[in-house]
This record gives sequence, C-alpha cells and structure tokens, in this order.
Amino acid sequence: MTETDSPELPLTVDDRLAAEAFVIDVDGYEGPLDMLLSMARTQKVDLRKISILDLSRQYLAFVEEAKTLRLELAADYLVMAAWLAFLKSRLLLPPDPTEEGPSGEDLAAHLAFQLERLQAMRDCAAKLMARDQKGRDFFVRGIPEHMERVRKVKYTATLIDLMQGYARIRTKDEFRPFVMDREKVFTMEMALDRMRGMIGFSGQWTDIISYLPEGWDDDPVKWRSATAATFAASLELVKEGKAEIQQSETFAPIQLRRREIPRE
Amino acid sequence: MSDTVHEPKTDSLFDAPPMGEQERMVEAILFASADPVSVKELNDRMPHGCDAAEALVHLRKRYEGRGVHVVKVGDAWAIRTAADLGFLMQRETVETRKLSRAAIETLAIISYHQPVTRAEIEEIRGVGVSRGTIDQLLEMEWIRFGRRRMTPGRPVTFVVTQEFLDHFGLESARDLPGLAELRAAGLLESRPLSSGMPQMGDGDIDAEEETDEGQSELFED
Amino acid sequence: MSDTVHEPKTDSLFDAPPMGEQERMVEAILFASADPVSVKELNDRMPHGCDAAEALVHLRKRYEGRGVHVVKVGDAWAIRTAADLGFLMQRETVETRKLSRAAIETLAIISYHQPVTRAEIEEIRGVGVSRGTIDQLLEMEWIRFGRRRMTPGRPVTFVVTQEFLDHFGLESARDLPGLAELRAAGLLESRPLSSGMPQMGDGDIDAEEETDEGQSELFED
Repeated sequence: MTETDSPELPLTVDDRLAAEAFVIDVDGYEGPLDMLLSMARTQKVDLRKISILDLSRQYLAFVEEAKTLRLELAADYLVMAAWLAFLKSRLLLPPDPTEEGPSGEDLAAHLAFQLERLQAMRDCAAKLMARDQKGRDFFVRGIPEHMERVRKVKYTATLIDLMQGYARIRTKDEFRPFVMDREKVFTMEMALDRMRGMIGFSGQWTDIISYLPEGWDDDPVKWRSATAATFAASLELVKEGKAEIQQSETFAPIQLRRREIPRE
Repeated sequence: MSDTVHEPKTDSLFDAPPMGEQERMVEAILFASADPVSVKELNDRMPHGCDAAEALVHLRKRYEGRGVHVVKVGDAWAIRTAADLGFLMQRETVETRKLSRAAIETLAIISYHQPVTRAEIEEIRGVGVSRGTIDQLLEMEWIRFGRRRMTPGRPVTFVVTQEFLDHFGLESARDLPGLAELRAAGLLESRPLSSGMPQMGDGDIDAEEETDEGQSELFED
Repeated sequence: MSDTVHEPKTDSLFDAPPMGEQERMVEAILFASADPVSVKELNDRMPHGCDAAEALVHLRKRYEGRGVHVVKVGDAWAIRTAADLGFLMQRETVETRKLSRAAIETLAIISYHQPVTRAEIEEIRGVGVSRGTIDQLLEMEWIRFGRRRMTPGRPVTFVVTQEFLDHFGLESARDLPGLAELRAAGLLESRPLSSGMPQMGDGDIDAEEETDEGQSELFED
C-alpha cells in the first residue's frame, strides 16, 4: 500500500482513503434500502417525517461519487438510483393529471414506509437476539431418558385355524379347501421332479415310458396323464440342455438319454 | 388418534390416578425429555383418564421461583433451568454458530410476518435473500416450510418452528416482543405498491394478494 | 483446587447467597448436567461461600415423593425418575400376529388329546416339537402342565387352560368338533392317500421343522 504506484489516478491520499471507505461501506450494506436507511438515520428525525427528497439527493450524490471514483456498484444500487431519480423528478415537477399510477407523494410515502418497516424489523431482530437463549442462558435436561419402545407381540388364532391344523395332521396332508380332486392327474411339475432325479443315471437311450411312476400304468386315465406329463417333461429337459431325445419313426418309442456336458 | 385426548372420563374402565399422582407423572416425563412434550403425548403416555393439562397447571405453579421452570413451548411443555442461573452453566453452554446479519434479519422477518414468502422477505429487506441464509435457518430447525400461498406461482411460505420458540423461550409466536405495537403501527402489513418501486426478489410481489395474513396461521398443524 | 471446598466461610469477601438460592443453584446444575455432579464440583461452580452439601439436603427433601428424585450415584448427585414411574418411559406397541403353523398344530393336538406328553405330540404330528413352541403356548396361557404320566420317565403332560377355552369360546375341550364333524364341515379331506403318489414337499417340511428350533419357528412369515 505505497502511495505512488498508481499514476493514472491522480488522487490524493485522502481521496483514496475515502474511496476505499466507500467500497467497504457498500460491502457493509445489505443492499440499497439498507444504505438509504442509514442515510435516513443521519437526518436524525422520526422516520415518518423523513425527507425523501433529501434522501434521494444524498443517494444520487453517493452514486455519482462512486462513478467518478470508478467504483463498481452492484446493479441493485443502480436500479435504485434510477428509480430515485424518477421519484425526485416526480416530487419536484407539478403533477401531471393525465399520468396514470401513484403520485410522487404516494411513492415517497411508500418508500418511507419501507424504511420504517425495515428499521422495525432490525429492532425486532436485536430484541430477539437479546432474549434468553437455550443453551446460553437456560438449559435443557442434561441426562434425557430416552423413551424405550417396547414391542409387544400378541399372538392369536381362531377356532377354524385350530381345526384346520388338526385336520391337516390327521390327514397327513396339506389341508386344501376348495381344490378339485386331482387324484388322477400327473402334472408336468411332478414328472419333471421325478425325471430330474433319474436322468443323471441314463447314459443309454431309454424309452420314456419307463420313466412313468409306479402304479400309473394300469388305469388308462392315469396312464394317459402320466405319459403326457412325462413327454412334456422330457421336452423341457431337452430344452434345458440336460437330455437328448429321439424317435426313429412315427409311433416308434420315444427315447431319452442324458446329454453329456461338452467340455469347454 | 387425536380424539383420545378429549375422551370423556366416564369411558374409563378404571379410575384415573389422583391429581397428585398425575402431577408426578407429568413431572417425570418432562424431566426425562430434552425436547418439549405435547399435551397429547403426555396424555397418551399416562394412564387412561388422566388430564395432563390440569396436572401441568399444578406442576407449573410448583416450580415457580425454583431453579428449574415448567415452560410452555407452542402446544408443548418442557422443563428448563431458570435464566438467571445461566452463569452457573458455562460447562453446558453450546457454542452456536454465529449467525450473519442477513440470517438474523431474515429470521426476525419470518417470525413477525409468518407465513411469509421469500419475495416478501426480499421486499422488506430490499435485497435478495441468498439460498444459504434460508438453508441455514432451515438446518437449525428454526424455520420450516408453511403452506403455499394461493397466488400465481403458488410460492412457498416460511414459518417458525417449535424449536425456534424453545430456543428463544417463547410460549408462542404471539409473544414475540413488540408484536402488538408493530401491528398497530401497520408495519406488519404487506403493502405493495402497484408500480414503480424496484423489486429485488423474483419480481412477483405485485401479484401477491394484499390481505394481511400475517400471524393468522401461526400453528398450521 | 481441592482446598477450596473446606475453605472457611469467614474468608469470603461477599456473603454467600441465602440457602434458598443455593438450593435453586444445585437444582439447576443437577438438572442440566450430563453426568452426576459431586459436592466438590457443585461448590466449585457455585458462588464463593456456598455450601452445596447443605443445599443438597434441602433439595433432596423437597423432591421426596415427587416424580423425580435427587439420588446419590457413587459420590456424585443426579436427578432421576422415581422408580415407580419407570413405566412412563416406555411406550408399548402391541402387534397382533397369527400363531405359526407349528404352534397351531401343537395346540390342536393338545386340545384334542389332552392330557398329552411331548413325545405323543411329536408322534401325532410326525415332526419334532420345538421347546419354543411349547414355551410360547405356555406363555400365552393357552396350555399348562397337567399331571405327570405314570409311565417310565414320568413325563409331564400338557392340557389346555380356561384362558384357551375363553379365547375360542368353548365351554370345555370336549366341545371341539370331532373328526367326523370336521369332515362333514369340509375341513377334512376324505380321500385316502395313494401310496404311489409322490409326496410333494412332505419330506421337506419334516426336515425343515426339525432343525427349526426355538424362536424362528414362532414367526412363520
């Protein structure tokens, strides 16, 4: 911070100190309204009796000065300056009856209201922060006891549950209400289950009829169901790549054997 | 859920415990909790037929002038040390993050004008409110989102929380210092001017309705 | 540090606060501290000339019979919930669940065959009965121990309780429908088992339940 290193700005030390002060001040303001408010305070009157005209002049003078000092002003400040210039002209010129919108006095009154409200909020903020605060002036319980959540499970059953349970045991079978009697149906799932266990031992071509479960070959209805299921299951095994299937001619026996897993 | 609170006592299968016992129960529950406990929760935790609200009246009186007080925080209650004994508690003092001037002012505006939109805060302060300021207050749980304003754009509003009341030792937002005077002076009204004034926020303040909703819906839920 | 405790009061430059004030101070400190506080620490924190030990005597008396007590923890002091109000610190949530299949079947066997030993239950079910299942039914007070069977080993028997009868709306266990009635009601299938029929999954269930000792059996889903 030497004093002679800026030849393009022929300013005195005082000028530059003042300029720096402006920069700092603008930074310190929370926007143009805040700046107006602190300017208004220097008028040392009730905010309601403040001279908006004086305030506008003061603000515009500040902005002019900032310009000559080549200070960068935030857009907000310039917008406010433009508006205050407009307000100033309205306040100074006689009212134009053809003009729409609020009068200069309305606008000035509104600005005064805004300044007063901002000041009021500032005072409130100060009062709020001056209150006794938790953790600073008063304190909460140091050893709070955490509420324990006790989860209690109540088990229940109905008489039907009980009887169904008993029925299940006495029939040694899954209790299945409202299920069609499928005594004579051999499902593909059953066939698949059966064949999966057997296919591994079948290196030779074997007639699929030999896979039929015991006791399913005498009753024609059961035989048909079992044969169809076994055939479908055979195809499924082939599809899964676990078996190979062949038939030499129409109506010839269908033969199945394990598929050797090719080495990779 | 909520109807359990005002259940007539005649419904009770058993007699409620005597009021002295109820007072003890409220005392134990409030002592055990660092956070305020609502009357509803007190009633829920106490045996059927208890009247926590009445027990609270007795308990509060009992602790008058003592080292700890029974305080009301919104619709909940808590026990807090007496403020005049704060000097004994350096050990318990929590270093709170220093709030910026912007944050303090924003907080004051929200508490006095709630529910209030961001645009309204900006109009009052005459400067944009940074996201960080709002975020900080939300994070401290001193403010929360209120109902959306039924105006174009349906902007969100901000209101203060129970934690705010607790922190500043307020029974309700109506007890904010100087609130009545400010209202009488018309300083809590939203008074937008139809044209001219530069707008600092989103610029839709003009569109906001002019009704003074301030303080009318302090406790939304 | 330690010599401050027994410092004679006459050394004090200022008069110590009145005992009532000292009691308030102890109250506030004990309330706000995260740990129990020793008499020495109380004296250190309180203004010069205070007698925390005496204040504690008063405070302790004041909290006698209240919802919280001043208690000694080691050589330090703390405020604690009165033991008889501990129940307030718990919130009970009751969840209703269906009894597991194993429990229902065991219960069914006991109700139809009582008095019945565990070995007999297992024989009828064809599956081992876990201790957990029996314990659960005992705990629910739906079954209880009957007389010991006068056979080698004198095994205990199980019978159903009045509680069980009440729950199922039965006057006595003899009112339970018999096999024929179960069949007539469509609860029993009359189809005889075909020996050639693959028993889907039957073997699996046995193996599964037998290894399934204890708690896991209680929760079917």
